[in-house]
Amino acid sequence: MSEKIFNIDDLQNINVEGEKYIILQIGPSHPGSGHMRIKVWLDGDIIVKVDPDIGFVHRTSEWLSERREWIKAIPIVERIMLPDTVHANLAYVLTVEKLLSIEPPPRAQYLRSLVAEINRITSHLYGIGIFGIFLGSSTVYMWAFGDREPFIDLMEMLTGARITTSYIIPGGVRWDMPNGFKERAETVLQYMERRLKDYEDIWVKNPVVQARTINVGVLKKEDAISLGVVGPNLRASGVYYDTRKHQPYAAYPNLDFEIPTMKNGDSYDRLLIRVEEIKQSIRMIRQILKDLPEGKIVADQIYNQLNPVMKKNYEEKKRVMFPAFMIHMRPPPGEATAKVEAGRGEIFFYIKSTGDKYPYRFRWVTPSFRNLPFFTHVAVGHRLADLPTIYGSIDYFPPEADR
Amino acid sequence: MNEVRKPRDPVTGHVKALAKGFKYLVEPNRMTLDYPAETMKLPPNYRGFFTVDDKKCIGCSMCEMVCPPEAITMVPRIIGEGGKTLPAPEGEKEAKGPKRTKRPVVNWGKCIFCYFCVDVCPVDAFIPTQVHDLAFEKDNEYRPSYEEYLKPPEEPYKNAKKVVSKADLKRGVGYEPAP
Amino acid sequence: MNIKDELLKISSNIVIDEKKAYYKIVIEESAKIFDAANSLKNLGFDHVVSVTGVDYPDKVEVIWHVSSYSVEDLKGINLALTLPVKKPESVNQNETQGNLASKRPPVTVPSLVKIWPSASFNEREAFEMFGILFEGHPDLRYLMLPEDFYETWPMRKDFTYQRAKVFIE
Amino acid sequence: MSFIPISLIIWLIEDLLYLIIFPGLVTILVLVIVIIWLERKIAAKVQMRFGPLWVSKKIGGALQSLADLLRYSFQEVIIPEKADRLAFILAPGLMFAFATIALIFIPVGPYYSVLFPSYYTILFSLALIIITPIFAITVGWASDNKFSFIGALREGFLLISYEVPFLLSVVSMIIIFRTYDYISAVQSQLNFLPGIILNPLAALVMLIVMIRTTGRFPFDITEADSELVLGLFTEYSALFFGVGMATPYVELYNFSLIFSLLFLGGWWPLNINVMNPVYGLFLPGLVVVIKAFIVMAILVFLRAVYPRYRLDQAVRSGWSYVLLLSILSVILSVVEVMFLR
Repeated sequence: MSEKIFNIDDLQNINVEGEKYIILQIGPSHPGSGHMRIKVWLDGDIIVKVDPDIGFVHRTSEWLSERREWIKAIPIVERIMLPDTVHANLAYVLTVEKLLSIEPPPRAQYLRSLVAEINRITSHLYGIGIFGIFLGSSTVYMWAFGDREPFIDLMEMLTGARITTSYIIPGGVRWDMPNGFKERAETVLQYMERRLKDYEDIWVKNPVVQARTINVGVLKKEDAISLGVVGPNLRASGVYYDTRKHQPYAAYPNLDFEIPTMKNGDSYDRLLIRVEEIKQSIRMIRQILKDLPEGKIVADQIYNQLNPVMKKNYEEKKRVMFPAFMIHMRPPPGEATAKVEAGRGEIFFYIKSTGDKYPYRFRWVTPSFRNLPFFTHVAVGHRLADLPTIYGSIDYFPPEADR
Repeated sequence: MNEVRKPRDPVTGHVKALAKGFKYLVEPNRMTLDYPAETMKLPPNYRGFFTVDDKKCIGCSMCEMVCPPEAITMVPRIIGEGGKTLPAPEGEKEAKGPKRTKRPVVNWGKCIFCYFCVDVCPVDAFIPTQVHDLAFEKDNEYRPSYEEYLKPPEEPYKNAKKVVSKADLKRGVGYEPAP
Repeated sequence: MNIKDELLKISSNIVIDEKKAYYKIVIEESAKIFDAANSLKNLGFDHVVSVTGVDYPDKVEVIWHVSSYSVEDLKGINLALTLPVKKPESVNQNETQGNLASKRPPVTVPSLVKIWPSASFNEREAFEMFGILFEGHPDLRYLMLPEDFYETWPMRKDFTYQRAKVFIE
Repeated sequence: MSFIPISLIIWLIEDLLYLIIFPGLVTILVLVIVIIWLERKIAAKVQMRFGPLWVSKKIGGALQSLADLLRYSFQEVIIPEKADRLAFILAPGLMFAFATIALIFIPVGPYYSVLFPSYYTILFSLALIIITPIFAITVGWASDNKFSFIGALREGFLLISYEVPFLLSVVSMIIIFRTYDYISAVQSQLNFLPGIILNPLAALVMLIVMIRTTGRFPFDITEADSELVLGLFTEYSALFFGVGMATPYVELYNFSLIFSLLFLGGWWPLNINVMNPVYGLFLPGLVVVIKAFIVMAILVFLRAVYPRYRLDQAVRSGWSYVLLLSILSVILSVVEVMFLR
């Protein structure tokens, strides 16, 4: 019902405020915008032009990583993608492994996919929670953040830390799966499936939510492709693309899962698709737990460099310690790119190494940065109250977009 | 699979939403923890505060090199009898004696608990603990001296009930006393 | 459709490494970048993933990483469309130190926003970090950096900085 | 002094006591504090968490809203430089005042009559209740902030679109009871059916309008915090903010009293006609306030279930569905009166 009233091109010259337009600065510290300023030109209640002004949480991750050893980029990269750390860690390590041409053993591949899928569920629940409070429903916010806890407990049990796990290292993973993990994971998955039914009534089928999200922020298929949006927002507009299927990595080639896609690409589809993806992730975690191969959890090039104390530790406590190679890692000169499908979309890495102790060029693009065109192109013509809906439906996370 | 969207029917939607809200109003379930009285029992490999074993450490400063936020600094020490080290007198820092060595000290204000140092130590000299909720009042407390750093950190709420979260199927997250 | 000879039609200088899924095509002069981009778009590369620069002592390499959402067998490829550009020598040599733009002048490159709309935000970031002026970009403003970093091109290798004393030292 | 009759003085003191103690200020403050605490406790319970707890742990944090009130009264008063000073200071006070004045004409028992017995109490109370939103708009206008200005516009839109249905639903009840006075309305309910059965449509419209005017979810549009920081009260601090935030709850108390008088049969089980303060006012008053409290609890429970509507959706449904429902309720009551009598 809120079709496009204005054409973006002839509005470029609006920047003066008068009786006709109000310039509203939904500022860096505003309950509805996170750490970014959204300059909105309002004609009454209708949005005429939106100019997102990002960069308030720009933490120069690229600049820092170009002046540090290779292993030290893992904590930097994780703290940028905070609710979805494992995918950032995985993307960086895949690129470094391409430079070093190391292949992790199958058990490590499966453990990587396991942690990635658990993190996808926590990232989607984080997105649903934020979407809920932007629409005003504090119950969905509290439920979503509460339901993240059992999955974060699983991560804690497996990796020792709640969110910034630094679990994946070039060549494999750092800890093996403790015993008792499989049963615990099974109860958590069944708990989540039961909870998804409760979300149906309070969130997905709630008439007020449907009224607020159906036909709001419609992004047609061709626009989604030409604007280059990513992740669930892309699939909600009907584009059949998922990096796990089309550029497979870790254990995804031998996991069977579907990619849910929707037709009309409005906020309600973006809401539905996240619930579907949680179900797919639960299905994948079950497959991983069922056929987890035996064997080493770190590549041989690294295992042979462990000294006797470290080898004893590896045999007894299944804990991978770092040989000196980890600090003085000097990948041969070359360039590598890698893509990983994070919860919010795909992360892209491009690293150029000149055989030095530090990477020569460290470039990476996060999903939220590529979802920015939603503000400039999709939000125009809607009402002011639709801006938080669109912001919540694309699961935008300012620190991740600013890098 | 293309999800076909079910038509909107507001009436049953309202009734179901209110019923679900009422169901959770009446059912006795709780997700949050009464923190100081109950604390979670953490898994064995939880990455909390850690100290160094004075005798085992060989002063190779690998941990100082690998620490991403550069939180570890090496302190000059002298090896006393029985392997324990004594503070090195300031004056003769340059003198190269067989007894001179270095020990790591962690600045808790910078540490991010990634355990790179614990994993890189060739002699596995770090002793991890599961204490994670320490609070420091004064400014110099989170930059301990070597002697303070050696004392293992102790739990702030020792007499709290230890609980483990159980993903109870019927009643939500819930907690039960730790085994 | 064999990707190798498709790219060869566009430009001879190509680097392809199947095992590492690394594809690179180099365009020598900036005049030819526009129709190279057009033919890539007709080939099926329909959106830009990232635009960045790589700073060398004598030249700046501008890289557009393009990929495809619609064409089936291009979905697995991230093609690096690179354009090396010579750095104009700085106007006043005698300037001693500091990040003055006159000492490190920006390079100018044609903008590809008209072909790939998804490149608009990426190009703004490459502009403020590397000093690459994209001609024809409708809205080339600073995106993330605050005022005191204007025209200092912080991601270039010759960016001088003092190491700030960390507060919890 | 001596020639003024003693009964006049007693009568004056008696009325002052009603105003201040029972249906007046003290009950309002107690109920507002309890209902704010109850709202946060219900929302917490549905969201599987504790809710306010630490202020007075043994009684479940019941004194939390009192602690908030104290906190507000000690905060520093910040008045923006370009704000319209007089309106900025007076508006919240007037808003709270007019919300409480409306209670004069809402009787909680047959004996209740403040200042002068009148037979038009329904009309007086409605007139006073409708004035409160006007001061809400001045609050938004006076604080010279774009967000509160938009909040004031929204309050204006919603105020107009939900006034007509509100009055029509009360008119349809007046038609059935054929009186302008709550006491006789309740009398006729006592010896016949309670209002909600007589005209359920009017009850539904009244509920919807109650949710709208007091800004409960899903109509929390003027203080929509994810769009306009705090809506009307963005620039306010200290006691002004406390009073401003408490006014919707006082309005909620008024509306629930009117709802229980007109639709739930007032002091329905106790069929008294005794004219003395204890039986004629205190006992029936207790029944009415308990019914009003239940209605408030139901409205407050909606916060845990619903997000909020958009402004244009609320205004559009105001002028279409709710208006249609209220017209139908008037027709229903006319048909009832014609055939049943």
